[in-house]
Amino acid sequence: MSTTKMHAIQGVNAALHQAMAEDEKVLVLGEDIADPEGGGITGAAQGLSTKFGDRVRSTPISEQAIVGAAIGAAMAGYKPVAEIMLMNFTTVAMDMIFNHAAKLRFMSGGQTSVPIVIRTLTGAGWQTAGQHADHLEGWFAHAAGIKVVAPSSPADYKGLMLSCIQDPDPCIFIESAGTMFIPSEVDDDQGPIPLGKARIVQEGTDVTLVTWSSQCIRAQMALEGFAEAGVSVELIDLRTISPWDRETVLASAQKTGRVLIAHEAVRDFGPGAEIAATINEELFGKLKAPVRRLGAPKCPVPFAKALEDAYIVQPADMIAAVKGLMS
Amino acid sequence: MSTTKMHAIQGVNAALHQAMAEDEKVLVLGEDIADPEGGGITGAAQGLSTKFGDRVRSTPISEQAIVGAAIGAAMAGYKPVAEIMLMNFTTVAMDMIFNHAAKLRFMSGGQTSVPIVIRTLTGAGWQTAGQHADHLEGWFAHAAGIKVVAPSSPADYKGLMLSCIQDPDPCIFIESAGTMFIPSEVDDDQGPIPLGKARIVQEGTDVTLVTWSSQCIRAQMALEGFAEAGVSVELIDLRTISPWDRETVLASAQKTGRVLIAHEAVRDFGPGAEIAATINEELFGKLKAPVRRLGAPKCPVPFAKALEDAYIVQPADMIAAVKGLMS
Amino acid sequence: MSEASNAPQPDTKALVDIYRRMVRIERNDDAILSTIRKGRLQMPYYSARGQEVIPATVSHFLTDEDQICTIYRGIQDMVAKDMPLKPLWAEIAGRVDGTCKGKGGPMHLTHPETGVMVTTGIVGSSMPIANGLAWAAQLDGSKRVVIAYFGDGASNIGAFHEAMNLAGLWKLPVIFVCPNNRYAEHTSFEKGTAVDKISKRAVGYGMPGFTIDGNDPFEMYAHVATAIDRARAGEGPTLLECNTFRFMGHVLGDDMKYMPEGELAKAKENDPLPAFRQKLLDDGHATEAQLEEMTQQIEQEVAAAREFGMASEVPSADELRRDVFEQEMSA
Amino acid sequence: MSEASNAPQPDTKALVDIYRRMVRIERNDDAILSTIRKGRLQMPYYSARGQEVIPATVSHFLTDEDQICTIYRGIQDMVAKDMPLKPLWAEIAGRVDGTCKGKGGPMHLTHPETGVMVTTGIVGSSMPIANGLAWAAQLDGSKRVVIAYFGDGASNIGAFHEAMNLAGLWKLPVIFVCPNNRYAEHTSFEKGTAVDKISKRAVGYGMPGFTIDGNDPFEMYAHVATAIDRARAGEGPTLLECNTFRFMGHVLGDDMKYMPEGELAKAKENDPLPAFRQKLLDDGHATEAQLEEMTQQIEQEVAAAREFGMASEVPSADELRRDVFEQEMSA
Ligand SMILES: Cc1ncc(C[n+]2csc(CCOP(=O)(O)OP(=O)(O)O)c2C)c(N)n1
Ligand SMILES: Cc1ncc(C[n+]2csc(CCOP(=O)(O)OP(=O)(O)O)c2C)c(N)n1
Ligand SMILES: [Mg+2]
Ligand SMILES: [Mg+2]
Repeated sequence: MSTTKMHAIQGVNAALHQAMAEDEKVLVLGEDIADPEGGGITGAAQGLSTKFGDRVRSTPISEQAIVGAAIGAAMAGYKPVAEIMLMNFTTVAMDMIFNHAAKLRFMSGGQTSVPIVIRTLTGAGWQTAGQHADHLEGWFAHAAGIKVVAPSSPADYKGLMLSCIQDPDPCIFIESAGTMFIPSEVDDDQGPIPLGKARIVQEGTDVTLVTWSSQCIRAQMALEGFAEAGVSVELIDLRTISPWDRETVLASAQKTGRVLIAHEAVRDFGPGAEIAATINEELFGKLKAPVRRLGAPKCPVPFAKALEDAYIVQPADMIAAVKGLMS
Repeated sequence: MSTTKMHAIQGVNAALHQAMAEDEKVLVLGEDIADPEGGGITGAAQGLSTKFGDRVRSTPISEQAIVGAAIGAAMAGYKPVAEIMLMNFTTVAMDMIFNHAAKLRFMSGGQTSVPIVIRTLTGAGWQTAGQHADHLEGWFAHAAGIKVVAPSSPADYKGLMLSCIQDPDPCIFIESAGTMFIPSEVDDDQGPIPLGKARIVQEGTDVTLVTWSSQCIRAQMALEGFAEAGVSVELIDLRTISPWDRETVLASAQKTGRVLIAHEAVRDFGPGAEIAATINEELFGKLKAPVRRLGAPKCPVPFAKALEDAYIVQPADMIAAVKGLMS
Repeated sequence: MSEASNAPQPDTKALVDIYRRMVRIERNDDAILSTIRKGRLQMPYYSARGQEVIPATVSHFLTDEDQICTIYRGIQDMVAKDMPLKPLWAEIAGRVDGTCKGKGGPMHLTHPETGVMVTTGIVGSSMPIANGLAWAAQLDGSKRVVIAYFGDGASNIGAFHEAMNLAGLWKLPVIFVCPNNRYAEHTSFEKGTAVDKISKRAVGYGMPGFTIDGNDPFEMYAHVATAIDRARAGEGPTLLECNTFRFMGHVLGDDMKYMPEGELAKAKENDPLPAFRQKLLDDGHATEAQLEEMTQQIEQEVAAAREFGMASEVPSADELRRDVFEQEMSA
Repeated sequence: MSEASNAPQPDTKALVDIYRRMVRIERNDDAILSTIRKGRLQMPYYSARGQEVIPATVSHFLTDEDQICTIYRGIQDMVAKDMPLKPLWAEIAGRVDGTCKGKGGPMHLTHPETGVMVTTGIVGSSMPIANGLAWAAQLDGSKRVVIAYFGDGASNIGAFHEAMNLAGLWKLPVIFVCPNNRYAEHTSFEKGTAVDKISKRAVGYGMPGFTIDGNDPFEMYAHVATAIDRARAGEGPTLLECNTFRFMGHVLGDDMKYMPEGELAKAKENDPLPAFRQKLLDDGHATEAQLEEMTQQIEQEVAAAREFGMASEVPSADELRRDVFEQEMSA
């Protein structure tokens, strides 16, 4: 099988090209998204408008109008993929996402549906400071009626995007800075990867490390450190945050008896809490150590490089936490 | 000491009157908030504009402009209390709340501050269906830089509102339908009640029940049922969700060894998860049963009365869960 | 804004059709009010009594293919669009035979078969979604149009602005219909809006905008006809501000104390229903007997719908797991 | 929009002051660009090269009491307002002596002492907050005014609309200053905006609106003078759309491929700095020597500031616990 080495965003681009070619109902919209404007902030949509014309539209800076247009078109049979340039800007479209996209199927008793994908970029590491880097997957995971997907590898970017587009319900697809730098081989015929299924990146027996998105990349950077410390870590990339793959996580936790959860989002009231609470509930008395969580401190993302580095959970923090679980 | 019997909203009203009289920097704004318009949807601001004139302003239906005006005035030395009529409408002002109000102190390195209070009504029970009743305290508790307060008793409504107004940082103050119906005596000189401190509603030895807002009221409706089942329940009203009173909760959990958390918000990825995860982490091996959580199912708030009743965690659900913890 | 004499004029058939829709709205509204007052329905009810001309005239021009997005005060828009009343009543009663199986209720009534796509409780939100439906129509190469209903108060919220700009820019086949009933909850138009006519905002979006007497079926007819022609011809959106009044206040139970003395009484003098009825008779478009028969038929339809709705079953709690996603959630 | 002959006219002192502010902006911008290019600063940088006249003229009328809310492309607005450059440089370098202790960075620079209240990275958000500062001025009975800077692209977002309406309604002492540089990131004004002039939107908010040549200090002077007088007199807000161009594209590194051939070159022919310099000399407002001396002083100030900023210390991780709330968070 032939493969191509690509970056995360190229995975998205490949998925969009494939989906638009296969299904003429797929639309793409967002700020700067058409080719004359560069195919979006990361170029994820490059080539689409040239190939698919009017099905790809650059928009004004009007996130409510963008998501609203996507919702309406979706209700009329289209499958729009809307880019909200950065995740912090979902806050100006939150009514459309939370009160409408996510609820219309239920509120209409199943008469209407909103098969949209909202692609959005985020993540610390680029010194973009307080308003451009928050990981808000916890908010969306708390909301009913929307799926939350946060890939880490180029292949997953492609395969999960294909699934999001095919999905009959709204999905938010998080593209994080920390996942953008390491290219890897992707099967040329990489197809959809099912939503709600985690990926075991490395098997292990001592500690289960649950991560996703940028922290799965950082966890991979810590793998050597785990080995050096003599700890066998089972690394899980959750891939879909909501609905999350309880079975895979619980099976691993049952096997290892020790769990660390690491995400880029703020730790307090963050998505890791749900996973920790569930593991504790389901495996009460069967764990060898308390479930630990690593996440950002409860402050806005800082600008200064030194502060930004301290803000992000680093591979070293994971190594220390894993050692802590063993002692 | 003289007391007055009052409802929750009267507690808010009393606090607003007192704060505006004591501090001329306190402002009140929101839709319909002035007396000619009725003092707000619940009448919480009644009498204020008549007494304090231009310091109280009815606004257009422009939640971003409302919160923005509050932020700016706060940065210039005022203490605005803004009403966002219903909590679901915070979604249209989420940028102002999350990216600005909550972050400006940090992003400015402490040069500016945003001492605002956002009052907002929510809660199921009035058959207002999918877009008018969500409990979103979990979102705000996940955000850095904003305090989240959710009282249950009329006295707490007054005392916590006084504290929110005095607080040097932004607070969101949640007024929930389920707390609106049972009047109780409030000291006429009820002063500020500290933020971040829980209230032990009833002491007990078998099970710790952590609740707040409407579910603290429903928990009180279950007290007899707990007693009938022969379970001694320690009922905690958390009052402030962020920052939450870890000490009180952990001390109680340590004492009873069994914890149930009940909130009106959706259970999945909800605020109860943080509390459960923390208790498990801190009291690993010391609990007699897994920490259990009760919350709404993961669906929008339904309209039909029967569905709405099934959606809300009821006193009977708490009684069943408490019994489950004992067996 | 008065029209030139070459403006589209309604014929007898059109006038009677508009009147029929008005009566259907009013009789249905009356039945809802009395059922709530008898304690047989629990729901927050936002009557549009007094505003009938607007959706009646708009709907006269619409087919089932054409779509509307409306608001909590939107039952008149659905009834005008000939949405069947039985599932409407079952829905407001919260029953399984409701359009939304009782899950949505009056504030989220939906009925795609007759083009009722969205009913929203969030001020301003009907407009961005209407754009999307109109975008689909445009992409389909279809002639269908979309109506976005919204209130005067909603014209001050951000979603209005973003939606108007996008519609103007993309020349979407959408008509923004604003019944300006002078109040947003308890706040008067003047206290919330920095301009005397909402239609003046249209210029900022490159689209035509008109302020119309929304209680005058003739003026409404002319403007709606033009706007719909424009939209169907691919020439883009129009903003219609239709002046009117809500006779029942914001929500049932509203004491309307916030209104100046006499304002309501004066507005009621301009009740469009009796006036239009008289006009039809005076100008020989219909006879008393015809209108009486029409009214009776409608009353029967409403009565049957009410009976159907109230007799329908209460949904089971399992419904909470259905329609969250296409795939049912596990128990 | 050209002004009548009785429009306010700048005298020599005013002209030289405006020019000084322009040079301060440009010299500082140049230093930032070269420092980044040398790899000595890491930051996303949104140069406003080409737009200098706008903040220079606006700031000429402002005192330290007057306040501004600006955007990511806002350093020129601060420099024009005579914010001290040392803490500015320390901030963009992410150091402890920065205005924000290195926490905010270039996109959130703040300096209340000189009235720089908010710098925001969220399009449109400067406006609602500026209203609040202006509301405070109004309540204080003060004569201070607030400037809300925002881009042409921002005029299509909801916050613009809500803020404009509230300001018009409450007659707030705020001036909405929009450098229309024809692009929002890579999307042209025409592709994003359904109207040819943003100033036309002012009518929808009951406030005056003007489209000005933002590269012409004389035209700017007249309009800003009038708008500020109006605001100080309690007569309410004004919208000033100031046509200009961003010579460096959106963010440093922008290849500007999205621009039509020749557009940038043509815009650069209209570079306001050399043109205004020549005008000052031609009309005898200043001599070469005077302007040279002014420029040198500014260059020295910038160089010292850069040195100061780069020499300042890196903040410690403890800072993450400070300034979240007034009370420090526990470790
Ligand atoms: C975003 C938002 N803010 C506030 C409300 C509360 N609210 C419901 S109806 C209403 C008044 C709307 O007035 P208008 O747009 O004139 O419509 P009308 O009710 O007069 O038909 C308000 C403020 C809401 N539903 N959504
Ligand atoms: C709500 C929001 N949406 C999108 C962005 C991304 N963004 C940053 S700058 C920009 C363009 C703004 O253009 P304009 O308002 O014309 O200002 P200019 O950059 O030209 O000065 C965009 C889309 C943002 N920061 N905030
Ligand atoms: Mg109205
Ligand atoms: Mg621009």
